[in-house]
Amino acid sequence: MSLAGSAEQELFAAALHELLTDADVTGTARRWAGQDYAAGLAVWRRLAGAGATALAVPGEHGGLGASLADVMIACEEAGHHALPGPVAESLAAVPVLLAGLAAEPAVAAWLPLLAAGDLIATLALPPQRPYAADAGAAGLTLLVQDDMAWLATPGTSHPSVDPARRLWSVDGRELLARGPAVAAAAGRAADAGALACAAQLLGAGRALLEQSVQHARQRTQFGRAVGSFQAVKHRLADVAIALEFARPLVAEAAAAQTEGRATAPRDTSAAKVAATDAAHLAARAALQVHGAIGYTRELGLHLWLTKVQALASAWGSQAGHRARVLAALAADEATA
Amino acid sequence: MSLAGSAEQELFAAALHELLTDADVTGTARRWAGQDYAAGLAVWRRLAGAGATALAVPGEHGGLGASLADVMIACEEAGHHALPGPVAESLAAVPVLLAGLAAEPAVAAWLPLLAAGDLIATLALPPQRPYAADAGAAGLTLLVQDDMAWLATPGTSHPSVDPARRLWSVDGRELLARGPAVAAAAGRAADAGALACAAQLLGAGRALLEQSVQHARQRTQFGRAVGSFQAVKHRLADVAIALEFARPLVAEAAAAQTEGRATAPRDTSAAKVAATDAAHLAARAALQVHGAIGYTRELGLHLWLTKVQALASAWGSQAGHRARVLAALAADEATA
Amino acid sequence: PEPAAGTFRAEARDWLRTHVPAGPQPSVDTAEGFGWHRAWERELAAARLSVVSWPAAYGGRDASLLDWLAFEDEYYAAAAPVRVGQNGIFLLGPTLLRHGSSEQQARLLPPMARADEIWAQAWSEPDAGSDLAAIRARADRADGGWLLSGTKTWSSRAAFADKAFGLFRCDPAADGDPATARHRGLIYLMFSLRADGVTVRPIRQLGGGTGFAEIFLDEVFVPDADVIGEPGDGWRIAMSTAGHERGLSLRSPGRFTAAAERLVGLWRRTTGPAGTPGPAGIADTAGPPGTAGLADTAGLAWTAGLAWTAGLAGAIGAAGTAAADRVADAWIAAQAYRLHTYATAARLAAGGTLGAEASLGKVFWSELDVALHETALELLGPQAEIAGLDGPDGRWLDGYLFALAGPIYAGTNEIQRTVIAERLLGLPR
Amino acid sequence: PEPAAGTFRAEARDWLRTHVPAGPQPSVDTAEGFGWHRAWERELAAARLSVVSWPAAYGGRDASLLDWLAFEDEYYAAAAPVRVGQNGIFLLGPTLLRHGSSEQQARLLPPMARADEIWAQAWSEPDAGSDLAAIRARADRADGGWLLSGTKTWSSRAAFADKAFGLFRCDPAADGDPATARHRGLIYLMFSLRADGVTVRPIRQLGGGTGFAEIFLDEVFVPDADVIGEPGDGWRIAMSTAGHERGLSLRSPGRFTAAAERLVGLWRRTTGPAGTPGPAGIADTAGPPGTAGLADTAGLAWTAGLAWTAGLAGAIGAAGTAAADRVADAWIAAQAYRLHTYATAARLAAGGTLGAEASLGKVFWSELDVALHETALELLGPQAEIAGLDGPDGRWLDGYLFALAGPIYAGTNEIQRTVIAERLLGLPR
Repeated sequence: MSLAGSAEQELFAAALHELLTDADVTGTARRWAGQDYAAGLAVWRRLAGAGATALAVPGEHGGLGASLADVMIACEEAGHHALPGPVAESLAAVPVLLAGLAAEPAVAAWLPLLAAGDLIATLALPPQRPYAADAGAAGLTLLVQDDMAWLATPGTSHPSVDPARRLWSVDGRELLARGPAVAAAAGRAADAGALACAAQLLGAGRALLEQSVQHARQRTQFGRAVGSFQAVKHRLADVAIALEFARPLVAEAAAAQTEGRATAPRDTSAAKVAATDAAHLAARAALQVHGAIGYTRELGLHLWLTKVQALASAWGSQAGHRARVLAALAADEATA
Repeated sequence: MSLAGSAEQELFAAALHELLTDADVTGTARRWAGQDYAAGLAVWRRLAGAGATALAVPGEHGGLGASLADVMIACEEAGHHALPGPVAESLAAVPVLLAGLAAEPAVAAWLPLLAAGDLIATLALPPQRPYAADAGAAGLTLLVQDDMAWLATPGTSHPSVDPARRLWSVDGRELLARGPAVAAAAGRAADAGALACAAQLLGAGRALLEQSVQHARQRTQFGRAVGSFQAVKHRLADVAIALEFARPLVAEAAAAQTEGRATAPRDTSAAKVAATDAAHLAARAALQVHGAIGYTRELGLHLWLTKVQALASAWGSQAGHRARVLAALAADEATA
Repeated sequence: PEPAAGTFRAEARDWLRTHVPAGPQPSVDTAEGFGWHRAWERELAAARLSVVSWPAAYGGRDASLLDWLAFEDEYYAAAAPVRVGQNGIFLLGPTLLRHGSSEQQARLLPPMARADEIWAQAWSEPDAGSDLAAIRARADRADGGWLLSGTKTWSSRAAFADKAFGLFRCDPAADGDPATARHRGLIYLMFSLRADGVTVRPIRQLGGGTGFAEIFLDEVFVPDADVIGEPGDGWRIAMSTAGHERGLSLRSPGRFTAAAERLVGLWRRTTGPAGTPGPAGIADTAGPPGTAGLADTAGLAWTAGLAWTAGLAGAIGAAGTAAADRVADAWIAAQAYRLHTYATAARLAAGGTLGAEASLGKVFWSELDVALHETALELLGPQAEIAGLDGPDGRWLDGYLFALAGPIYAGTNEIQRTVIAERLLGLPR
Repeated sequence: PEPAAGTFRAEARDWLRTHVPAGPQPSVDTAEGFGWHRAWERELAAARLSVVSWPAAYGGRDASLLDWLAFEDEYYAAAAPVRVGQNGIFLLGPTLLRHGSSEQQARLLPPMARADEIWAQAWSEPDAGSDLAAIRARADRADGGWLLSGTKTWSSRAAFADKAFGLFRCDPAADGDPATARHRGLIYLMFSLRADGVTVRPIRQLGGGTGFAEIFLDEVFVPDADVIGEPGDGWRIAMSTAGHERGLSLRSPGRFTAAAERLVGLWRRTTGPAGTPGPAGIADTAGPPGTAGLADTAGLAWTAGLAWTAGLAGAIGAAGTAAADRVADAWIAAQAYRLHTYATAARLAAGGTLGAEASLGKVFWSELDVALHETALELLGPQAEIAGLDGPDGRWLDGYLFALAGPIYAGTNEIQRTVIAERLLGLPR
């Protein structure tokens, strides 16, 4: 299945939005931060009920075999609601990796569980991605290094700037597969993860813009609505522009990955750079529009602010992704 | 002589400002653009009368032997008034070069003429600086290549984006000096020229800010003074900030050059980068505040706008100067 | 989402490859250059490529939006000449197709398509600035038509164009709600720039050309046949032109993607893929040196290093290194604009409309255009300031000066940001 | 223009080298961490380094502005602990020295210098935001003193501090010109945070710490001895504190220059001088791999390349290349701020004053601080998001979160820009 067009995609996004609006994601995130995962996992199960966890799983393995564009819609809504958990990993990178290794029966067996939402998975891809996000909450932790894929055990963990997120170092326990197919699948998984991260950043940026607009309409200062000041208007307009023009880059990279185009790595990095910059702009604007209260954990705004900061460097730094775009352009130029 | 302190420097700047305000620099620039140099050279002679052309010439050769900080004050006022002519060359780079080659009697003979304003000079320093600015108006054109200094003849010329400026390719005619002293003097001359350029950019940026403020106070739009709009205020405030913090970098680089510190090249490049960025910001703001009329030659504003554009790449591009700062920092780090 | 119609794209590309003049293209702001460009428009028209999105009856090809975008892509990629007829083709043409009478369409569109008549716009006025509704030039009722009086300015192409179109105040007494009164009582008119009572004063632009002019009108007679729509309805008609998707609102990405590709090439020449310096230095020559030859041949070699001081020479990075992220960001932004435009075109083709969202695009492309050219000039070194330099690097300066107008015209970016904040985000006025 | 007094600079450097604790420094936002920092302040005080610019009589050294800047340079360069007593030392102390009675000075300054009493500020209120003059908390006249009621917020350090100082409305009826009335009728008061009627509610910040608190005051008695200056004169006194050159207005450049040096080091590790990639890859290991050891040792290796796709591996540039100009610009800006501050200090030492120019510096350092840390985090790779990471790279995230408050507090940058435009440039209100 693939959602037929933008109208269907919009309906799907709206359904996820409604689902997550009804769930108390803010409270859930607070409990997740205390490593109490039950409420969060319940939200994940509801997302699974809407199909979100099955999108990237192939049809022959119990999934929906959707395009990555559809996967990105789910990731964007997850970011829009600051959903805790290994979103980029479990919704995108792991299914893409496992689909490439499904010749191994043990591996294939996990795919339907992922699709159904009975299994939440995470992974580490050293050297670029040495930590498995939220391995403490995941039922399956993987490790791919060089051309080897391992079932892994979480080791020590580090707190992220995002309170509802921990980074785990992992130890390989059982070799699952080895060979060029592993390296190829890992490359696709890394691009899927980076793009899912970009989609979450878009969603988080949108949430920050919405909350800033809301605040600016209600709050008064010097006797006027904060949102009537030209500086506030223009700053929020710049956020809207940045988000608007990052979105088509995410869509293009999703198409490039789905179709296996040679430009997929370049397009993925371009999308990650633009989405990160847009989300950062939204975060800076949100802080400035909210003033001191935005710098606290009083409003819940910090869930989005810190998630943007975490995802900005997750799945590749800005400098690294810019370097990858340049390398691809330089290579094009050299062969042109 | 060196101006004793900032109070004396301010008086000198004010005197030059008054002198150039009285001269019709705008009309002069128009004639200079048509390669009619008489009026412009008359302004230069008045500057010489105030001592501006003698500052960088050593005392024993009929000059004032002032610090480069004093030279930069003259260059800044030249930029402030968009004075046509080879300012960075004749006021800074050539005297510094010739002072280093004054063991040659033929060379030493030019120094008092430069100081008195009887000679306006320009030079080319290939490969970085292949053109001699305004050689058509200069009485002395020099060329330094590798370790050789030549008396040169202007060849073909190219129009600059600044209508009151032409770039000349030059041909070496007579070898003046050769050896390591030439290369060393050329290095100092190049830094003096780049810094003089930075000082002109500061002055031009200041003029653009002043004209923008003036316009914003007088012009009304949508029934209000343009300058009462918050977007205009904040934009011009950013220009004021950028100019304010570029200035101490110019002063520091001048001190580093005067004292022959090892950091002089790095500090010079830092000053050129910051002054260029500040002047560019001023130019963009001026265009935006003035609207369409700023994009024309109706007001004279174009003299500053195009001079900023010309000087931005003269004496080294932004990318080149940033690279030089980084190279110096990397070298420090390596030896630290 | 590339346009499907590969055939038309391929035809356009082939035709442009064989027809775009190889040498330098003269400025459109001199009488000779204007004539040169008019001849080029006629060549385009002869190939039925001058107004591809118009109906076939008037010289077009009924091209879809996506095909029009494909044509624009190819046009910029081929470095084809600036469109001297664009005011007519992209602004007046669509207005006539939507609001003109069939008599007007039949009489005016074919000569416009053939560049037999080149049009200037006459919107702005000296004291109106960005506030278009503050128009004061008058159209007074006369026998069988109107008498125009007043001053129009920032009229691009007017110095050499044949005709002009714009808004005039036909009912100064229109009143009622003062907030909207200024928008009423306007009339949309076309007039000859050679009519009695018209004086055109060229305005020199920043770069020295005369792309703008001021138009003085002293009781210039315009017959009723040259009124578009109803008198008093001019504002509404003009706004529908300003928002026309093939005009300024949906600006084709061709200029930006072509410039981004050139920027990458320039950057590549100033830095290797892993930061290796580009070609540097000049071959030793015997005898007195000269720099004349260098100016036109060695070009970028000079930007690679600035090793004036011997001690630093070994450690100096390539200039391109210090602009690498700007190059990446410019390319990414051009790509984003291209993809966004195609997505918008697809949405419009499916029956969608374009409202205040157009403001998002206006700010984005105009800032992108400046950043692209600024980055190139920062890399270019001592040639960056030379006006009218031959060769591909010579186009950056002109392109930059052109780009600088972007944030000002067609509604300043400040106005656009306010529109975005108030109309899209719902912030209070 | 370096400070002349090399002796004091050298003494401070030597002392700091031998005394700054080597290990991780605990957060100032826990009870234990606060105590740790109080102990550090006492160590500084014992060496007479806690309040170097104060008079010797109160524990200082009568240090000149330039010497104070030198001390700050060395303090940041040594990565010494955050100053838990800074509200008192830099804000209240100078106010007391200028406006306090000699009794107040003798009673309050020595324990402040020794960190026996640590002070919090109590300026902002929940509904006042950036509009400081909108203060509503009251001081009502009582026998021999005042009764405070109301709420103060964004009170940094209040969670664990001993005392607080701030403005209260003592004459609600003060009227006259409404534009200035709000500034009249205010009183500058000091009170104990342990007094009856005081409730302190810690506020969690973005990074999780409780650097702020809300202070609820319910008829808290303050004796007349703890009023600074005259009742009703609080605004003028507070403004003179806010503008005090050793407080916020002339912010020492030490933090920024030290961070810029660290940024250059970080960049250097991710790119060679000519763009050669830094160390990359991980040594092959036999047996099942694990990533635990990597997290703390290999660090930056992961940022060097992103060669997920085999075809591109050879061509990939170092990550540092794509941030080179940001690194250069951050270093240049830190340098500019340092030089500007020293020039201003020299001017003040010569009898100059600092007015609205302080706004230029506020915007500049706060934007610089964000840009510096942002650039570092963009280079840092997967460790960038880890909170409380050990080692020098671990300080970037905390530093970034701290920097984010810069554009907001002490007058938002929007307010500062308006001040610059209206008061320095003369644009109309």
